[in-house]
Amino acid sequence: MVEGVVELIKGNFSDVEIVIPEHQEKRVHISVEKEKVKEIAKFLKDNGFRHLSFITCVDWIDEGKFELVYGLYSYEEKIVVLIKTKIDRDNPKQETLLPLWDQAQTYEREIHEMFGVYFDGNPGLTPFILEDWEGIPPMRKDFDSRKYSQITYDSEAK
Amino acid sequence: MLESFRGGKVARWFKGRSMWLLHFCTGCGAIELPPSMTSRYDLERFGIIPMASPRQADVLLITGYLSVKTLKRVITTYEQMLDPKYVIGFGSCTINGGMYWDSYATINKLDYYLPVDVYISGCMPAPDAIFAAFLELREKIEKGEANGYKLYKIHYERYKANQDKVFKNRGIIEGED
Amino acid sequence: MKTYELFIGPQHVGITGNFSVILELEGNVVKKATPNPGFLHRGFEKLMEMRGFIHNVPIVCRICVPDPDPNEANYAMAVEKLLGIEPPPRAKYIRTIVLEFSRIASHLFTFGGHAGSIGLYTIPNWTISDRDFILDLFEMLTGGRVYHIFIYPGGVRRDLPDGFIEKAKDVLNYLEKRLDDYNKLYFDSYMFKKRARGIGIINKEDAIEWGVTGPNLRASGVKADTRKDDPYAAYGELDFEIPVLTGGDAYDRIMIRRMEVVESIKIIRQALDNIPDGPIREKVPNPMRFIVPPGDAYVKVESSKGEYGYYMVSNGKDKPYRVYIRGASMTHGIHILEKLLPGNYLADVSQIMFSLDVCPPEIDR
Amino acid sequence: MGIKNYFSPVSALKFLVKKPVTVRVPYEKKEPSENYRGFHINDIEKCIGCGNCARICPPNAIEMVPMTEYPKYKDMKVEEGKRIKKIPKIDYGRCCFCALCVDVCPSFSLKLSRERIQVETDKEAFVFIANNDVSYKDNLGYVANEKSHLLGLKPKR
Repeated sequence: MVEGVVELIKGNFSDVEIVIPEHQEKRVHISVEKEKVKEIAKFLKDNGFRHLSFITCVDWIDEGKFELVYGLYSYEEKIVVLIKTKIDRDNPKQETLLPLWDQAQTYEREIHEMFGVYFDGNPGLTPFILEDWEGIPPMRKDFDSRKYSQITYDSEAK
Repeated sequence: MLESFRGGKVARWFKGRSMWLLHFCTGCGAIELPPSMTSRYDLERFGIIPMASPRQADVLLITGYLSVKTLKRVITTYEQMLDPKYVIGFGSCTINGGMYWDSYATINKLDYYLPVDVYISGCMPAPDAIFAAFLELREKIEKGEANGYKLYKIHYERYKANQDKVFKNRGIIEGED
Repeated sequence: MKTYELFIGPQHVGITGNFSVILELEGNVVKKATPNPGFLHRGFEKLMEMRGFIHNVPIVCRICVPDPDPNEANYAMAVEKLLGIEPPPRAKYIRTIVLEFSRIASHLFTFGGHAGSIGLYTIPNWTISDRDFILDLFEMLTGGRVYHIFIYPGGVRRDLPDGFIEKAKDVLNYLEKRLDDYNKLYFDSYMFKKRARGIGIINKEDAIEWGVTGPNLRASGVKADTRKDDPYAAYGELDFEIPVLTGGDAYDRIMIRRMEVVESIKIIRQALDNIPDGPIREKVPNPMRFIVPPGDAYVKVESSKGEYGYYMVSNGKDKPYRVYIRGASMTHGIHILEKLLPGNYLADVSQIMFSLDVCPPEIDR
Repeated sequence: MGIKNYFSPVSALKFLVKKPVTVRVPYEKKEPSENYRGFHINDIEKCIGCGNCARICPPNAIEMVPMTEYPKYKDMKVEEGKRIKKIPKIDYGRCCFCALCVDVCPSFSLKLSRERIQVETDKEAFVFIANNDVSYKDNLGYVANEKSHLLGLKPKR
């Protein structure tokens, strides 16, 4: 159960901030330092959390930080653990999870294209969804999609 | 010979009754095509059959929104189709952008890039609206008014300019960096 | 033998939706496959950040077209988790009915697609016109054929119209009888077994390792279903089994979907019989200024394609700060195809894709 | 594989004698459902011009225009200093037929009809002021009721 997972993590990792969100069962949110992500992900993978559900990125533009969120799921415990870490927004670099999970490639490629985060150790950060996009990564908060569409596609707000 | 018989009326009559559809689902409206083509609504009663290759198709359906990546393929597909060819704009996204009017990835007004013969309203037009569109196109063909493909040749520079505006420096807002 | 490149491009009869795979072929054996998505990209996550919470309700169901209701349920549940409210019991039952009907409709669509890709053209005509009876039910309940815009944060938007329960039961009986007709022409047909058996095998270990979810995972022998492991809507109160097969090939992936249609019919009948009375919507903030307390939540739903999850972050304002949509086809359409297609014949490429039920709008969003 | 399932497709011949599923659409009309979400109908007298529908509209399809733009009230005399009431003008090049506008209309004047076919060649014909002088004004489809109204108001009989 959720308590078991919390004990498991607390026992092996010291400076990890664990949050059990209210109104949500079977969810554990943990925040770690940027360097510890791969280590804790490997530890969780060996303890049953073998399904990498997703990797995503949240752009906290006011704090000048990107927050990477890794979703792991265990088929035995039936619990989702979200590993969260904050990386610097101007020079976003993070170690890849490719050696642990192959399909991390898809998620990291998308985050690289949409946010501009560079995953060192991941060879395949090629364009994924957008084609010959020259502007700033579109999912960043400072890219104004409405203004771009008004200029390029001549759309008008009513 | 048939073209000139009775001023081409007879040829146009046959053209209206054998509109072959290109099997290209460009947007989300394409999910209403299988129900219209299979046995529940059966477009084939009007001689409308989905064709795999643009060489044998007459009608290009732009079924809903059109992302820029698809627009590039749609233009090459449209230019591969043989005259006379027609374009039907499906749903609100082809008229004025629909729900994605402020998205950086989808175009707003289809007729900036392709000559459109018939528009259908609906956020995903139902199969009977699709039938009404094909019947309207058939009347236009019979009357000889459906000549969007001629306009494409006449105003090719304008269409090309609009298309290049979308494909060049993607993602850079003029005036900014 | 010289290898050559072949684009199974966005315009292709055997492609589910608008998706392209670049194949490197030697003769007609696939050597290397690189999927190329992005043709249906509308930037949903960017659009949702520019719209209020209630303005997003109609836009979410446009993400995955054959199976739109898991999006609505996910979005509504994510907002409810952040608000800390629970929909009333009657709304939970109505949501279950809508989700299960959407699953049957999507599975019928997949049967049509897969049978079409191996040449049995009668089956698409049958399954897609039978699916239309479900769309008529949706039209009666919600007012819309494909996009229902019906599941609203806090509950549902309308109550069951009178006469809906009887009509729904007729459609279910009709569908059950139709499954026997499909057996004769498709599920038990010699051609289907010869073409689909042993193609695109995913064994149990690889399935978990590569992140396969949903019916494709249960076809490889792993018993995992979000409706049982992390129950939502009214699934906790209904009893149904989770079918599991162990072959892991295209044949088992289609047969597992057939068993799921039978289970879904059973679920809907139970839900229709003992649906409780009562309100259909919890008290929610005013739609014009819908403020959600700050926080983040990950919710997931068992869609007909796999695990469908929403990760929503709110910063206390009236617009979602960030919504990430984890489509089930994110792994099935890109990573699994890269691993599965090499070694197969060109004719089996679209069949494998239909058996995995790859839904390209989920990848591009 | 056995002979039985080799010849099993023959059983499909029984459909030659059964009634076809096809709805012959232009000749047989397919009736939309009772609460179908079709084109808008607005009772301009009852409408109070509050703009709720324009604010809630997700694709930004509704624009509030002065009442005098509608031909029937074009030469309506306006006392000085009194504002002209604004009524919704709907652009079907944007509308997604979600009926959220109907569910937040405080005066219950905006409804959706069951009419869904509009085929045009020029785009401007898709923008029109919702009124109730259209031919399909009695063919009501999605109408807000007490349960579906999002502001929790009750329709006044």
